[in-house]
Amino acid sequence: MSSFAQNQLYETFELNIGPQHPATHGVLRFKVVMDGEYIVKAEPVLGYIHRMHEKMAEDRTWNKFWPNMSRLDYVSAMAYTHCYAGLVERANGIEVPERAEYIRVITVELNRIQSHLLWWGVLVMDLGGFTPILYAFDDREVILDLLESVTGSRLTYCYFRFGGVYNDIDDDFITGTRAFIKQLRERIPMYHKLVTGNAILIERLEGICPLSAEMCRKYGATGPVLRGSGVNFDVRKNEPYSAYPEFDFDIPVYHEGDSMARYMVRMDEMLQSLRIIEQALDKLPEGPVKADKVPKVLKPPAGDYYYAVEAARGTFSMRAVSDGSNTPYRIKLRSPTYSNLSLFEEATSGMLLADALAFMSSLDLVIPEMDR
Amino acid sequence: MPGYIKDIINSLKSLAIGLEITNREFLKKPITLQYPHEALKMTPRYRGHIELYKNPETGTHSCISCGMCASVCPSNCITINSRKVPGVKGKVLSSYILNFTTCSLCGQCVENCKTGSIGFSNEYNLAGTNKDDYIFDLLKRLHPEGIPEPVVDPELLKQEEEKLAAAAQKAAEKKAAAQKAAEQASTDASGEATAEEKS
Amino acid sequence: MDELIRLLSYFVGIAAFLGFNLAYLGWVERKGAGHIQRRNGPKEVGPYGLLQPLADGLKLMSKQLVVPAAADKPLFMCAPVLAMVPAVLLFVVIPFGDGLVPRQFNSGLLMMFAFASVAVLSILMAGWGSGNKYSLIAGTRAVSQNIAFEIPMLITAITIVMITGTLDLSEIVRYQDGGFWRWNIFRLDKSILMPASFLIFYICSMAETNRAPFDLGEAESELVAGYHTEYGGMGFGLFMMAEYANLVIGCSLTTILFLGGWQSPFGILPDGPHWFFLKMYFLVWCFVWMRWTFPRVTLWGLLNLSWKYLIPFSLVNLLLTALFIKVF
Amino acid sequence: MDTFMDHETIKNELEKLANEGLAGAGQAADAPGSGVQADESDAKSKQEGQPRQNGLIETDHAARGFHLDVRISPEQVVRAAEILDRGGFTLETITGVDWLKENQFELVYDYACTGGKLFRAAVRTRIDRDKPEIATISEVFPGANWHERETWDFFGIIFTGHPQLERFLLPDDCDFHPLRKDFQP
Repeated sequence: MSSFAQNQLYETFELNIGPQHPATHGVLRFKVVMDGEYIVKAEPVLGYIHRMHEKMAEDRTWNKFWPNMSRLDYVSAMAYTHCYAGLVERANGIEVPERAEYIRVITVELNRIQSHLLWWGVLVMDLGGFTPILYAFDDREVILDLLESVTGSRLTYCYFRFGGVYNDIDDDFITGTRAFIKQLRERIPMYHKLVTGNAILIERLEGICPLSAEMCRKYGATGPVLRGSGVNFDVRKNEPYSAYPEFDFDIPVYHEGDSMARYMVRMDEMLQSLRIIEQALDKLPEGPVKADKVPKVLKPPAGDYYYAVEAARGTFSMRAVSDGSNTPYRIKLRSPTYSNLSLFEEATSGMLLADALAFMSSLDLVIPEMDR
Repeated sequence: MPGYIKDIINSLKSLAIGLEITNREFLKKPITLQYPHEALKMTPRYRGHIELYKNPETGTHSCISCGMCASVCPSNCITINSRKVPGVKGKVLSSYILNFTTCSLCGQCVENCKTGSIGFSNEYNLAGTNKDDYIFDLLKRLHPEGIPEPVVDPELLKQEEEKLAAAAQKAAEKKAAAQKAAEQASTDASGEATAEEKS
Repeated sequence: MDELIRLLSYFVGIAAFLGFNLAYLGWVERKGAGHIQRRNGPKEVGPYGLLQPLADGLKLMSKQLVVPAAADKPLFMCAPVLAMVPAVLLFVVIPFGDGLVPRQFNSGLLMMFAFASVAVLSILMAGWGSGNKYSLIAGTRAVSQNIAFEIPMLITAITIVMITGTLDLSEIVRYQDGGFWRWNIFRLDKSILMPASFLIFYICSMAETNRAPFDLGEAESELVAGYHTEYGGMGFGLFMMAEYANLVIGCSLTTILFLGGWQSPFGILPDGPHWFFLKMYFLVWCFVWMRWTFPRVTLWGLLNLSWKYLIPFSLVNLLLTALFIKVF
Repeated sequence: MDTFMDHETIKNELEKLANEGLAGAGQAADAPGSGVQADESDAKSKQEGQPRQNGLIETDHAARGFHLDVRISPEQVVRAAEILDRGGFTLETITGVDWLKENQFELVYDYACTGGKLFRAAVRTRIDRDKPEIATISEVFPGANWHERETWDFFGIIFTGHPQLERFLLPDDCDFHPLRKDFQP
């Protein structure tokens, strides 16, 4: 297949996919050199929604950077705000009450499930099946309603605060979440029957673009992409943060490395997230949801701080450089899909266009997060 | 060959299962709402734009114009104008301008309000054709019929008047002294100007 | 003179039938998709959204026809019309009932296949004429797809011709009278693979009409909108209508060849066009149902399906039928 | 995976590399004898405005978020990357920091070991602000390609030998480097 595509005797042509294209989920562009239906070279072109968050951080106080964090990855914003909360709490040595950590875990995991549901629907839509996304949205809507009842927003949450969360969860939320756990556990087998078992989908995903663990390592791929290639790495387990060490959950790992493996990792992760939420609700401690002694003006000691969380798309980490003043000297946002997409060019050379786009969907891209 | 046949049968089976599921969903009732005709109730914690709360005791807001909300706002969308009214303790809010076009609904203003005089509204279906429609004066929104005059405390007014009178007297004395000094030195004019300004 | 009046009345009848179908199949599809996805579908325009097709039609007609600068203008303008012409022409030979056929041909089946092949030309013209790379890829895809699926379709049709011994569509239906066990799909005495060959023919007609899951020519997530990317207004509208017309034709042909046309399933019940429409619309509904259930296949998957599964099966079926006819 | 070096060996090799840089730069006289220092002294030297000397610091993961802080000379980054590559590390990101007062750019390479036990190492180096050039490590880690392009985009640091040092997140026609501290919008 690939030898045919790389044969220079054949004429090639250039195709611009994006920045406005139904498959790129936003404003991503690919400069593709094609040989008929085969891709010779597909170069991603980024920056169409670049907003320079890192510069924005430098001219505002630590507190004022909150809204930016939820505008990176608007699909699973909660994990990103979690990272920022953790980073600044680490830098300032703020202790977070246990109940607040539990609430954080519950909301982050709900958000992760929501993100995976959206990805699942969108993946199948990219493969031409239009119905599953609406089923996924049916379930996703429940999560958004639950999160809205706590955080007040549906997408760009600004719920976490240094030393805790904005407000406490109530009984309605707890009962609603429990009901949702039951509902989704019944729905996921239906999803598998409708989509995973489908012969056409298997043909579209199985064996498509297998990524080796070594390639993932060289490119710094993380998250479900890495776990689909057989590497058991999840920040929640390997570098436990927040209240995660207190929960019993598994990290789904598949060794095939193809699109199907990435698909299965995410599908299994939803069930694991449900387990985490269930345990967190069972063990939810009483107490305050916010530390009492959080100074109004934060002045972390000079130095470097690093914090990593497992977002829905991989390891999201932040590096803050403080010079001891009340504004960050430098904040670096390391977004997972940026690294995940960087292997696209190498991985898709010699592939069919349709397969390459299926592969791109299996990477689960969110463009604003990549472009920052 | 048996594998070939098995493949076909399995594929057809998986497709039939899919058809069966969509058929089952087809027979169920739609779950969507016809939005303009019917709408969901917003949760009490829903974050719309901010709104001044009416204090039932005083019949008006309890904002003391401390400017905390404006200073914590990441997008600088709050502008507070206040004035001093004789006989009223503290400053009186004359307008509370919210530029909702830049607001990111983070809620830090509400969190940092000491008097609890602002909160989120439940309004979600804002729509307009003009950018200026979203520059709200929250005070006017609170009192669309007209902003009531602040209640003057007569005792405080008396005290203030006395204080003012005393200050005026003091200033006059100072001025006189300064004039005297100026006459004596007849050089520095700027000192006079500042004294005048103070009075 | 009588013949002229007959033809004219049929012409009006077909136009009405076609217009009604093209408008309301769109409505059925949208409503069906809506309910499969647990939505309402069109609802606001008229009761149950029944006036929606009218509103859509008015909108499409009022839109400006934009010809891209890089387009090959004659081809670009011809393509939608050419897509529509064979679709309309083919209704001339379809027997809706006994004697209820606009023009009696003794080689109706042949005409069917001859004109159905023209449709692919219009897609290629649209693809090339648009001057858009996406459209071009879509055009070439559609051609390879149509060629790949015409072969098993033809072989299966030949099987039927061998059984019935005629190319006349009315005669083929008449051959299947007397109950559903006499329909070609259940004629296991002619070949034990008859149900499979019905499936092959049905899948092929689905692929021939470029409908999901075989909509490679307009694969949205890959090729934006495929060959009609550059079309707006009635240019797009004609392609849409041609798709639905082809849908009706494909299902009609399947009904005629395999499901006994206007014949009732039981000898006791009277025959008539209502049986034809019942069967045909059931097949149409299955198209809609499948479209909203399955993801799209790739080009390779599609060609694999044709060359690895459909063609061998239809060939085996052909040989079996020949054997059965000779032996029994 | 099992062919990778363990973390202890990596640490030793990095330490050797960092100390070698000390000798090479002629700073051996005032450098601490062993590379392993306490965390506080690092913060202290920074507060005093003194750039840290080359060397290796084991940091407290709970307080800082990474285990190893290695300061090396600019010409050693490729060798450091090779060592970490042999250790099965992955490149998380490359960060630039503009120290305007000292007229230097700092480059921080964040490495993490994703196979087995987690281990995060930050490799940092400083280059002259007037001559911002450093060798690319995209030969060792192809993933560094995009990170280096981004750093060039934001800071104007030239990565010599980089295959495609073009504007990436910013528009092709812009002529500034926004994350420099003296950048005026």
